[in-house]
Amino acid sequence: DASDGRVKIGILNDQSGVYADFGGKSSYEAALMAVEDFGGKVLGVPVEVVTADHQNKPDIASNIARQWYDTEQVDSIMELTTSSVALAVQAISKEKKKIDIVTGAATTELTGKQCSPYGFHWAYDTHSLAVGTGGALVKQGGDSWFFLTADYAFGYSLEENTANYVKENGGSVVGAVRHPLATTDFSSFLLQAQSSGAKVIGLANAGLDTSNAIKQAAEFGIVQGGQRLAALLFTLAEVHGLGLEAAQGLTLTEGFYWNRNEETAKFGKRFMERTGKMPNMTHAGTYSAVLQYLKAIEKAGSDDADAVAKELHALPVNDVFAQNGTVAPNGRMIHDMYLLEVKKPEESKEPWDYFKVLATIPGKDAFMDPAKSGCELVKS
Amino acid sequence: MTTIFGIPIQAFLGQLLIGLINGSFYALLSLGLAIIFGLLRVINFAHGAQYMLGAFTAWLLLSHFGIGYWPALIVAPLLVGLLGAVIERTMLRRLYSLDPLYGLLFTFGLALTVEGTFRYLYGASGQPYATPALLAGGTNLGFMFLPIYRGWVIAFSLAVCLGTWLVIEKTKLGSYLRAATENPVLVQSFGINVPFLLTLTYGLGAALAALAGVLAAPIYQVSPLMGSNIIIIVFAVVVVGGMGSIMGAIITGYMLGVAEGLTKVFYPEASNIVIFVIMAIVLLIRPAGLFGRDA
Amino acid sequence: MTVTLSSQNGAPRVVLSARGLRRDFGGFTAVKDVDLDVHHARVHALIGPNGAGKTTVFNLLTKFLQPTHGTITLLGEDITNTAPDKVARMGLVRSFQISAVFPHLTVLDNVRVALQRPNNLATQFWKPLSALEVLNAKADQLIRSVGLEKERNATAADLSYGRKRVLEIATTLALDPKVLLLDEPMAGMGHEDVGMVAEIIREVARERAVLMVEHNLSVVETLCHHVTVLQRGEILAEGDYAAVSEDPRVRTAYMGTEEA
Amino acid sequence: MLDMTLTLELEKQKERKPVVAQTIFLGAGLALLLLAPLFFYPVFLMKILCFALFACAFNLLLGYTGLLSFGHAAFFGGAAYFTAHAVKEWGVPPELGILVGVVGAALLGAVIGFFAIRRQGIYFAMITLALAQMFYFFCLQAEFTHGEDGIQSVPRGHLFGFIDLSQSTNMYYFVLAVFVIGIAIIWRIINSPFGMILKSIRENETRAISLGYSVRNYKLAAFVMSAALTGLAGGVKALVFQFATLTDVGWQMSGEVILMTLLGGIGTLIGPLFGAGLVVTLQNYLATSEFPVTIITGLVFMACVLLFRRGIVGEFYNSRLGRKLGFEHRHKH
Amino acid sequence: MKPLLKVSGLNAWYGESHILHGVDMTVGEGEMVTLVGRNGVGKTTTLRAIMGIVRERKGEISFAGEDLIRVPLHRVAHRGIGFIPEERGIFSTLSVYENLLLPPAVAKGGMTIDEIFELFPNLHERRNSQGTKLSGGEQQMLAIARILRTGVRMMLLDEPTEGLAPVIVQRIGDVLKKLKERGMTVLIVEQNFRFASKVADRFYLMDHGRVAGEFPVSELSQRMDMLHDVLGV
Ligand SMILES: Nc1ncnc2c1ncn2[C@@H]1O[C@H](COP(=O)(O)OP(=O)(O)OP(=O)(O)O)[C@@H](O)[C@H]1O
Ligand SMILES: Nc1ncnc2c1ncn2[C@@H]1O[C@H](COP(=O)(O)OP(=O)(O)OP(=O)(O)O)[C@@H](O)[C@H]1O
Ligand SMILES: [Mg+2]
Ligand SMILES: [Mg+2]
Repeated sequence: DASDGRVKIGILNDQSGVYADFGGKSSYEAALMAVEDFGGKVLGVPVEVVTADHQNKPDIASNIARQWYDTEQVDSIMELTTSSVALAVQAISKEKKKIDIVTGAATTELTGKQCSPYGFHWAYDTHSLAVGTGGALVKQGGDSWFFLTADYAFGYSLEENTANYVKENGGSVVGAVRHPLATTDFSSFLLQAQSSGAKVIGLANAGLDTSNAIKQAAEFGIVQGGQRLAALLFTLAEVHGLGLEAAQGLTLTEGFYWNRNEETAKFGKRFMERTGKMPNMTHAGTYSAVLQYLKAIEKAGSDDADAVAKELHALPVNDVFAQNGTVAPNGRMIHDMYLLEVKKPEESKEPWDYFKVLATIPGKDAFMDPAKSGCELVKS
Repeated sequence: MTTIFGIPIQAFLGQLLIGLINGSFYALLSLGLAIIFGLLRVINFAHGAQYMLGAFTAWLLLSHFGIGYWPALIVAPLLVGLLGAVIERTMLRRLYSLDPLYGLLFTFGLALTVEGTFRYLYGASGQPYATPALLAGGTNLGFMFLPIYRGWVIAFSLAVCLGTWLVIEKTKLGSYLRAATENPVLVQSFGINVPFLLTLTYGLGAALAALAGVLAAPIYQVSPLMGSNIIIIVFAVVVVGGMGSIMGAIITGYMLGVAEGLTKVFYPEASNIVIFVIMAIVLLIRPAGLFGRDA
Repeated sequence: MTVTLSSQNGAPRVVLSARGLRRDFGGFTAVKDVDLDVHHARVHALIGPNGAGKTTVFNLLTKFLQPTHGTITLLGEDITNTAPDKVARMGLVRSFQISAVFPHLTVLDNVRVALQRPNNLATQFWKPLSALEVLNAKADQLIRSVGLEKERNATAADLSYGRKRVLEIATTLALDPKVLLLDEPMAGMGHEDVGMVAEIIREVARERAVLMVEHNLSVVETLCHHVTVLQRGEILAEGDYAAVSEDPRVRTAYMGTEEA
Repeated sequence: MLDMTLTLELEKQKERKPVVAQTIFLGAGLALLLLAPLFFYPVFLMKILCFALFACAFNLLLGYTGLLSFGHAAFFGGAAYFTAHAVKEWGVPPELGILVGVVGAALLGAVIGFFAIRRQGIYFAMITLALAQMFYFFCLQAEFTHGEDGIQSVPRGHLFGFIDLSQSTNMYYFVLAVFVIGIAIIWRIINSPFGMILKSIRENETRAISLGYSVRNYKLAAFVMSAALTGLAGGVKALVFQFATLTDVGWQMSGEVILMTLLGGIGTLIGPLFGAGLVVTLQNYLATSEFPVTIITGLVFMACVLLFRRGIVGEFYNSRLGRKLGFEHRHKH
Repeated sequence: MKPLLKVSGLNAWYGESHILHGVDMTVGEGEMVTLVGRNGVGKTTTLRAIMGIVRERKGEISFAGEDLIRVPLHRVAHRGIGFIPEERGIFSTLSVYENLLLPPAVAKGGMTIDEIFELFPNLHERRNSQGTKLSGGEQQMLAIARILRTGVRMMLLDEPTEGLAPVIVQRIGDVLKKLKERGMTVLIVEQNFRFASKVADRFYLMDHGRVAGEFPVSELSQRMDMLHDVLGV
């Protein structure tokens, strides 16, 4: 049974910085919804959710994490936007033997070299984004690529992963240009991409960089000129910020789209009522992570981390976010991803109706083979 | 095909032009920064925030009141300038008698507050702002596809820069302003209303930043962070140009825009730091900056 | 009064000399082909109308400005391309036209700062401040010699203008310079201080070379062995005071028609 | 040249009587720090100590030479990377790892300082900012920093081979010792013949040159010392948190340390300790509150500059009680 | 003679330090009055308080019948008073010419630029250089010249001859005499007696923030002993 008379979940993410839209306060709402949907109690004790803003600073995040674990009886921490934060908190959780479920960070390190028996990676990762957009687009004829890559590790790994899938599927990479982080003007790079004649321009960057690149691509008539833009990490929240006018025709991959079926739409509308916006894969992922965590506790009959981790590895995931999802030994939750295209303004029938689903990427294709992940837990 | 440094001359020309466009923003922003610094001895760290405010005001005007680009080009700088004037009147003014570092620290705090507030209210990912219909589309220059709006940015910013420079350097008002920064009390004893002049100056500087913001709105995402990204580069531009030199700020703005543009072709990884590298070299050779007078 | 003097003989010989000194500011030539010899144990006055280039000559000699042309020799060594702090370390020390003290240090500390370097106590960041107390005796001696003992522990900023000038002279003397350059040392001083400073300069010059700029002609007359008159950057006349003051060109250019 | 509340209280104190009271204060402070882990969360305390040392080292430059560096994050974050890399990749013991951080920061300080000291005042601030920004981009791209992931899971190791630092009490007393040593070094530098020359350079640079001091060398020396001590703080921080990331090299960090110093009292020896304590507590508190941190930080900044420029400790020194205790802080005009 | 400036019971402070303790003086229209006293007795402060640059002051200052205490600093000049500060106040960011043109004319009848350049040929020669690049003496000339243009009725001069070559001192004396013929009123703070005796009608002796004595120029030689005691001349 629950050790201290309650189960406490911490949602730790960026609530005031660059990733505030990506998850932020709304993720806390998502977690609350999951608790309510579960019934508010597990094993007869109340479930509490606390939240904090780590400001994208790993030291603040780890401070909070330690304090939560040590003095506030928090049982698990979720969301964890930004790789540096996620890795730092996962290390602490491992040391303290507590569960962490990452839905907000992309790095495959979490389930690779730095994996933890108590750490789980839920919504997406760089690998699945690469496979989704890279692999699937080639099949649709986008067989020559030019990359606009943010000049740091995240950008490289997105580019590298994607390029591999492009090549594996018979496509080719005709060029790439590395742009510095926080570039405001992409016109030079876009000009190079334009003159390369590639069919697809892959944007291996994130946040404002991606938005600006897309906006300026529209200005220089790139999509009208017949080239396709593929944003490798881009979600509903950012599309909303950019507007359909500039974003139309863009291809991207997400683990969730609210308007995909009736069930997702129902969830989306509920979420919308509480937060004023539709959920993206981070929000839905956090919902799913909380729900699954509670299911695991109930199944284990205890909130002891070892027991819960065992159940989390064993239980299939079936909820609004994932169907028949499974958790690999390295902590990776494997589920389907969706290749999406942004609608033209005239195609959008209602607010937030932004995507056409181009393809569903089966989980086993989307995520890395655990055996190849470099996680020591897999072999044992 | 003719090539220059191994790239086709056409691509080269295109990049040159693009550099000039970016330079327009650098020039406009460093102009305002140089004016405020030159006349108030305040390093206006809030300049980026005021640039962002300009863009946001344009966006708010459009989305809440249906006021379009052209009126916004006047109204937004006016509003931001007014806000600047109020801040100068009520707070900044008290710091003039102190070491200029306090001005820097105060405006730093101001920038944090303003950016934080907008991030809190509107999120960080940015808002769209459409190109005005009149300037939509582009022309094919032969060597590149030039969006008409970008051409407009170059022309308009050049006109604004020159106009401002003329006012400051060649009019009586300008000489009052310059004198007032050195010894406000004495200038006041000559019969000139210095406090009002200083308020006007800060307002003008803020308005110039806001103007750059409105110009930027259709090109970049209107986002609370747009200013903090660019401000540090603009600082470097002003240092290279020679702080306090208004013409220096303008010319260096365009020059470094072009230098950065060309770096993006030859060695894109370095394009973020090329301006800082130039700055280091300039400081070694001419510590006062390219156009600065020795202290 | 007692100022510690280095033990050199008192014979006049050239210690600082400039040949063909020239300085342009843009198109304007502030100093033109000036030859100057400053002698040991002599007080040498540099006078001339405002804007003649006197302060500029000082700046050139002390290397605060780089000459456009010409050479400067200090104690037989060419210092034309030497840095100003190095020049000071070689024994050429100046005062400024606008008083230069360390305003928020006490009088004692002002003098001690000047004494630190010659006594090798400037770079020790591991020693306590009390290490500087060995300098007190010498500092007090200097303070007494300029009549500042009452103000010993006062902050320099609180001193009146004239007292600041006196303090500046004390710090200059602390370096035991071989050549002193004084830019209008009496300007803005009360009448009583003028006499005292003149006395100090006379005393100091027994064993050192002094080059000073001064508009107070009675001081120049009584104190200086040799006068150089500068006009528009060029030497107009040279000689002792009597000779120079008789020169009609000097009278029209500088002194005026009547006894000023 | 600086119109700040920069004063050198300690050298003044010597001639005043209430040394006893001050010794009691000092002793009480130390006792509090020794007992603190009984009442507060150790990691939180260690964080405060690291930042306090950082702020004190920064203050060595600002408060005592009048140079406002807007790039000190480069030394702090840089040292964190160097230490973390040395400890994790080369497997050196923690004390050696910290030394690597200190030396690295000092070298970096020498390079940045070489350029920056050519100018004064705000020019100096801007140049340090720009150069530190260059270093930031370098860290972003360099292989060994692992980009935005940072260097994670840095082992704390065994101090001198036998004190297990993974124990949080051991670690705390180690950090406290480093802090006290760091402060002692700073105190010694300020109150030394060298410190005296620094002061005089701040007061009147031209005069210092004419007295034969090679001002540039002195400034550079002060800059490097400040960088090295900042590196000490950064290196220790990397061990405390067991990672080094980009946050510590960003310019926001440089802004934060200025805030801490300003809040505590520029030119006071222990002011930055209070400033750091306050800022860290505030950040921790606001992390779980409704209100965004940046807004509060910005407002605190503005309020500080407008209303109490002397900072907490400076204001205390200037208060009646402070004056009685002989802490009087002369205010300049 | 009709009084133009009348100061009575003027007190002034710098922060906590009380500098002027009830200064009384009158300057008649067209009169030239010199204020003498030791270093630091408050001469400069008196001028600055009249001008309104020192704001912490009490007492009466009436100029042409109007009380100046309530007039904001930037309006005082427009009443017809020009101030030339001790430290000259030349602007480094302005050229010599711009410095000269800076103070707005407050009334008709000021000197023209040509007249000024005739008076100070140095300034003409250096008119395009940066203000503070002038030599000390040239800066003093510029400071005086600047006010002559504006057409003020009264000038407050703080040690105008400090650091000037004797010829220039003479020339300034001539200028002042010429101005006096035109009806200019002047209040000068001056250390140089020889100069003052040539231009002044009357002397005020200041001590400890008060006026300690007053005498016309004709009595100067008789008073020399007393001055010697007070000033150490
Ligand atoms: N840095 C500079 N740039 C341009 N001109 C200068 C500079 N310094 C001095 N001058 C000019 O050089 C001339 C000589 O100036 P200097 O200060 O040497 O005169 P001075 O003989 O000391 O006069 P004074 O007795 O008035 O102090 C002046 O006309 C001055 O305007
Ligand atoms: N800004 C100031 N703050 C505080 N005290 C000041 C200030 N200016 C002057 N004082 C003090 O006021 C007193 C009078 O100064 P003032 O300048 O009026 O003297 P003065 O008679 O003009 O002397 P001098 O002949 O040296 O110019 C002096 O004791 C001086 O130290
Ligand atoms: Mg001179
Ligand atoms: Mg005076």
